[in-house]
Amino acid sequence: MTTSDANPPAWVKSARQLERERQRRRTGRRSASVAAVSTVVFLALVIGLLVSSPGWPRVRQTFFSVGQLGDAFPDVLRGFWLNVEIFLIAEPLILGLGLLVALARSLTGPVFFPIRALAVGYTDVFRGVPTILLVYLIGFGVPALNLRGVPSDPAVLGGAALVLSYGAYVAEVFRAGIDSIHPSQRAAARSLGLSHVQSLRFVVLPQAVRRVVPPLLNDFSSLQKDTALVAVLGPLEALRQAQIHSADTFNYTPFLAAALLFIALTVPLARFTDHLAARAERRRAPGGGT
Amino acid sequence: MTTSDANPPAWVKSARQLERERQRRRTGRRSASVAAVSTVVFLALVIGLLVSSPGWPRVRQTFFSVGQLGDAFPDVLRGFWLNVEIFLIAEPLILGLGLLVALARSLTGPVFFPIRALAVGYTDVFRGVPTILLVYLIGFGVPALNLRGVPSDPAVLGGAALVLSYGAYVAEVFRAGIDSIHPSQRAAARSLGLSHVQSLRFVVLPQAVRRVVPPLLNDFSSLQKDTALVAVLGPLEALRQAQIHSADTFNYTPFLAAALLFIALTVPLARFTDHLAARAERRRAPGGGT
Amino acid sequence: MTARSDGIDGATPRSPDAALLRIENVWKTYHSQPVLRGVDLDVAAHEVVCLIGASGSGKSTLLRCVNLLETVDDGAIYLDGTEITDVRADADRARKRIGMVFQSYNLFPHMSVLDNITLAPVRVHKTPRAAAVAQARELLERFGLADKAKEYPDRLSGGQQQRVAIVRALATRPSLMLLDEVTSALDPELVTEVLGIIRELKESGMTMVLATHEMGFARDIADTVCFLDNGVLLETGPAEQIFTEPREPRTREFLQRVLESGRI
Amino acid sequence: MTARSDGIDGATPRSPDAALLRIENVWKTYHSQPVLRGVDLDVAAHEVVCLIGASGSGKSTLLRCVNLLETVDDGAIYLDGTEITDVRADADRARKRIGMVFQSYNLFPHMSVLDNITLAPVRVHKTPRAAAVAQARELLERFGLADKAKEYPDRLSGGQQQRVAIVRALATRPSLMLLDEVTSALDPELVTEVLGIIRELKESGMTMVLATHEMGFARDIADTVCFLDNGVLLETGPAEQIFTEPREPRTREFLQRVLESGRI
Amino acid sequence: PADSTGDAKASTSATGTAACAKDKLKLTKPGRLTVATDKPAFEPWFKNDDPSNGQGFESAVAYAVANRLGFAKNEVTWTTESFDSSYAPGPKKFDFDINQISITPERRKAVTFSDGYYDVAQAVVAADGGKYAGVTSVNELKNARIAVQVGTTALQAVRKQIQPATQPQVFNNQIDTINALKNKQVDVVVLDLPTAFYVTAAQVKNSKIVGQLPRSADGTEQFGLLLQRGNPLAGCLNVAIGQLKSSGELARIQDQWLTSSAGAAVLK
Ligand SMILES: Nc1ncnc2c1ncn2[C@@H]1O[C@H](COP(=O)(O)OP(=O)(O)OP(=O)(O)O)[C@@H](O)[C@H]1O
Ligand SMILES: Nc1ncnc2c1ncn2[C@@H]1O[C@H](COP(=O)(O)OP(=O)(O)OP(=O)(O)O)[C@@H](O)[C@H]1O
Ligand SMILES: [Mg+2]
Ligand SMILES: [Mg+2]
Repeated sequence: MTTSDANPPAWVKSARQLERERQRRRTGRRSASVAAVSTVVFLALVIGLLVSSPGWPRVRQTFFSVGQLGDAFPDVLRGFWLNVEIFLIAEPLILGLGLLVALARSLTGPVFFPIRALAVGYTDVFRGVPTILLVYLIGFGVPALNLRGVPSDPAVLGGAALVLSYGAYVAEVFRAGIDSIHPSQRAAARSLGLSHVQSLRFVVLPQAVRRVVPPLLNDFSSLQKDTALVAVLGPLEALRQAQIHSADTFNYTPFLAAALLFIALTVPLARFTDHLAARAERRRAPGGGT
Repeated sequence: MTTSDANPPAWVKSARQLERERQRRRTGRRSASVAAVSTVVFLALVIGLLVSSPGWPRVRQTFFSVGQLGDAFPDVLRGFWLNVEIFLIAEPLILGLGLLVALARSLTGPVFFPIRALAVGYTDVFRGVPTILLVYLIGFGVPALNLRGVPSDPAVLGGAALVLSYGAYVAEVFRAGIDSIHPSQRAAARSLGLSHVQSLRFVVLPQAVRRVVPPLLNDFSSLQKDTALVAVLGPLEALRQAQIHSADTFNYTPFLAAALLFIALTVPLARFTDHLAARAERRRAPGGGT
Repeated sequence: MTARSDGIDGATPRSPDAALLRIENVWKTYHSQPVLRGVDLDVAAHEVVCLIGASGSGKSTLLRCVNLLETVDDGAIYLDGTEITDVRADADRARKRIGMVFQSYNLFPHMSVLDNITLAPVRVHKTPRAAAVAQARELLERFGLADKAKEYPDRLSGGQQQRVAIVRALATRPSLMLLDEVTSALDPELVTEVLGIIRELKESGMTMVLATHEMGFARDIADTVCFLDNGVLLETGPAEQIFTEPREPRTREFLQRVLESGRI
Repeated sequence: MTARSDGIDGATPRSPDAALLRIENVWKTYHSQPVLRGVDLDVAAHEVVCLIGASGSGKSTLLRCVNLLETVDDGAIYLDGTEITDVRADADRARKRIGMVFQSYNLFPHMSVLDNITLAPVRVHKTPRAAAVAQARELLERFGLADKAKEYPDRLSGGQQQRVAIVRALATRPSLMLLDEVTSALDPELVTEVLGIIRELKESGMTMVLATHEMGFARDIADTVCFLDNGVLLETGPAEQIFTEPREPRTREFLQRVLESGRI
Repeated sequence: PADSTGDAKASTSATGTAACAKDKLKLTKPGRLTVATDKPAFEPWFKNDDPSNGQGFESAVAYAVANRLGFAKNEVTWTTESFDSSYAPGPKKFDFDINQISITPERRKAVTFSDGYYDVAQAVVAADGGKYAGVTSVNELKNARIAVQVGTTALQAVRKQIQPATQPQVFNNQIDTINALKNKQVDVVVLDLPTAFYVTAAQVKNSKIVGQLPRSADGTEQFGLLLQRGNPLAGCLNVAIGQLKSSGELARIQDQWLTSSAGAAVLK
């Protein structure tokens, strides 16, 4: 600004504004109470209906038994570390693979047709094939091939199947993000002399990734739960431990223990991405550029 | 344009341009062949390695037996209709629920806090809970409640569990789309006199939905495959049929039949959305607004 | 309340000779940084007001406040005697009567030019589609865009986009138009045309508030010119007076620099 | 080949007195609709060329072709004697030496103003970050934006955004600057300032091609003015000649209308 | 011939407990006995994945029990019930489920079991000529990679009696368990003895039963019929099973469909 701040009038809130704010607070409080009360009533109704139903004691006993939860928890937790481990190793690989495939798909020009076709074929097939089949195919098929030097640890093979399957999903998410960046952004980057790769890296991808964080998180939490699929290859992860306890006792509560653990992982992640989104939002306040 | 088209020079392609196009075609052809050849070689290598491995005959027999495929196919196909049915009924419900929750989450102002909290709680919990537990809880728990007027068909209950689970995922996808629309678009809509709901309906959502088509399609194809989870409640859908055949014959090929059916559903969907995306892209050619 | 609001209750309709738009002591802050500082302004029906001032002085913000896209932090805005900043007022009803054109066009990229224009008439004003289309085509014709009706905004040049934005706002037949630097992206030939159209609109009784950097344009079209300086409405007066004998030294200084830039 | 390309091979460096930028018979079509029709233009080093013409006449498209953001459909463009439209030429190397400012700013919304400006110096020209930041701050200071270095683009007013875009292009120290209606969103005070900066740039030896609707500005800054009409470069000449005694009737007509709009 | 004896015994029992008269029973479908099992149904418990053919041990037991209760073969309906859903709370769509389900005290809290109709022993299967083919004691299995199927009591038997150094691997179903053995992803498989005989004879070439696990301290493991919790039908089923046992008919069925366990030595 070049204007000098000579004699700026001081702001003393007018009586009107004070009255307005009072009124806003009042109606705000009123609507907030209405909303809160109706929400609470709604929840109470649902819960009441549930609890008062004739079968509730049996259902509570079968799905929400505190004793069973306590009994199963240590085993389920032990299994859960395997899920976390597979997740932590698979996720970076998935992100890398997904990004590569997304970039391959967004290559233009007839020259890249075969690579594009490969990428398209990959996403099509691997999103279509049930993950469980992939786990079987890799978990039982690869050891059966009798190849030397190929790992045979079921957790590793199961993890590889997950990477292949989720790579296809994540690739599509990234592609959506990349496509949603207006071409003028890339034009601006290229005009500054940035190469194709640099434009992607510094201009397109940072914006694209931010836009797709919620769907990515979707795939994260799906993956977290699908780490349970490696159980078909034998390892004792959380859901399998729950299943064993459930079969032993004919009670489904152990699954609840697994669910609580999975939720305990998803919620902080969700809050973290909300925080990121809110920060990005603050940067583009509506006042300026419009 | 107000300019008259007086005396427009006619365009005869110059010798330079013709030479340039020849050269472009030539290098284009060359690079295209290089790319094609390397892709083919890569694929051939992978396949060759596979086929020449000592265990290949056994793997082929176990996973890719033509005879088994033929035997299992009719049953798997019969089961597949159930998957398609559940999918077709669940998907619209999921889209509706997801949209509602996404809109609830994007409400601003302290008044809406309880609704927002409810929506946040829903997405957090239902993305965290393993879908299989939800299927158990609803498929076994709801009939056990002995409530009158509540359906007890396992396909319906399983479908309801899928709706609740995927509703949370789709809500997050929609939210990403809504958040990615610049606030100035909403400002423009409001300034024309459109109400909040109208702005959403005519301006924000159409753009948001287009942006999230690929991640939505991800959730579609996940859902397609997770319709298999209702099998734990008893109905004989495709994967279950495959499993039965597989157990009969100690051969995994029947799963391949299921996979082929799922792929047959996913690929046309994927091509269709690609087509939509390409059309949207053509509308925002880089030339104009930049 | 400011001294100006002498006994007038916002909810009661006022005498017809009163201002169509009355801005009273409007304050607006962003992150406790004041951007508008107690702006007072009356715009009579059929009047054309130009807001001039340096970049960042708050012109766009003032227009956004009038259109209720921002909540004012103090003060009041009346449209036709009704306080539209009232807590209980229906913002959509007020906006229906106000047309706005944005500095950055804000066209809807997923709709053709024609759909952009007919959206509000059809959805908000319930005009039959055929009538809305006919009117839109007529307006497009007048702005030299007849052949672009089926195009999508991203394919148009900057000037073409801004013209579509103007047409879109006009199509709702507002009784007050807010125009934020509408001519900045137009080529000079079209400025003449738009000027003609705005004059035409004015003659047809349209009330307008324009933010502009085009002094020649302002001098030509405005009944009243307001000079905004760092959020303060420093000087208001007839166009001729402001441009020839400004009272405030800041205004003189500003116009001096503008003169040097060759835009007056 | 046009008659002009007499024996000059694009790949051979030419004598130093030749044009820094040479545009030869450039054609560009969109969907078989010609937008540029055989444009020929020479820009000498240290020369400032203004493109004028109606909206949609192809000014932006020509600038985009020079910066290789569009592939020409015929003809050639030489920078410093090297054909940059050659099939084998490295587009990035050419662009490194050309700065461009867009009509719609195209700032990177995820980066602060400072990061927008230092991106290319640091990543493309390998300037040490500290030096790049110092230079950026200096430029921001000169453009009255010193306090906005840490802001994000969406929070700036339109004029502020455009100034940042100019600074960003300048920061790569290009030998040719392409400016697409850079002053359209600036307030008159800043136009003077930018004008000053452009004159300064010119004196420091910068070659510039500007598309503009500001005739006063064009007359003041340009060595050569080109009138584009519907994709045809209808008339080229010294600014004074074009504005006072244009040869073509279309040019005269255009300027007549501009005169009426009060922008000259 | 079995029919005549069956009828005679049934009539005596009916006089003993009048509540078990065919028309007094509260059934899922009146007048019919609804029996559930999983699909696919494996040999030697069923044959050709068709429970209604009366072939295979459990199919034959089900028909024998039905017969004792006075149901003719065509009055028995078979329905599919997966193991996971057999113990879901709420009303059941079968009268009893016969699916190699072991009776345990914990499970009794959720469902009602009939008396046991088969004494189960767990057997260890290994690759013929492999490292564990000649094992004679449980101790030698401590370092083996062991596979079991989920939901079976084999897992507890392994944990209690072998106490292996590494966690046993738990597979979804029999086919995955067997494939893991074939692929050499595990060294031995633990499963119930009848299945083990079938696996080694028909399913995995070059495999053999190494031996049976010794009976655990807390009593013999038995398969029972599974009923809705509190279903009074259990009493009548117990009467019928008691009669089958005392008449020697159950032993005859067992001899007909299951290989004698004498062929597998008990591990020390
Ligand atoms: N949402 C926002 N958050 C923070 N600051 C804002 C926001 N919107 C506007 N501002 C600041 O408010 C001031 C006034 O902005 P405004 O857009 O009203 O100026 P203007 O007079 O229209 O300028 P121009 O002529 O450049 O368009 C500027 O300094 C701007 O940076
Ligand atoms: N990608 C595109 N697809 C189709 N038409 C295009 C495209 N880009 C530009 N055009 C058309 O080409 C013509 C020239 O556009 P250009 O942007 O070069 O005009 P301009 O002279 O810069 O106009 P203005 O002064 O309004 O910026 C216009 O009619 C425009 O609609
Ligand atoms: Mg502004
Ligand atoms: Mg342009």
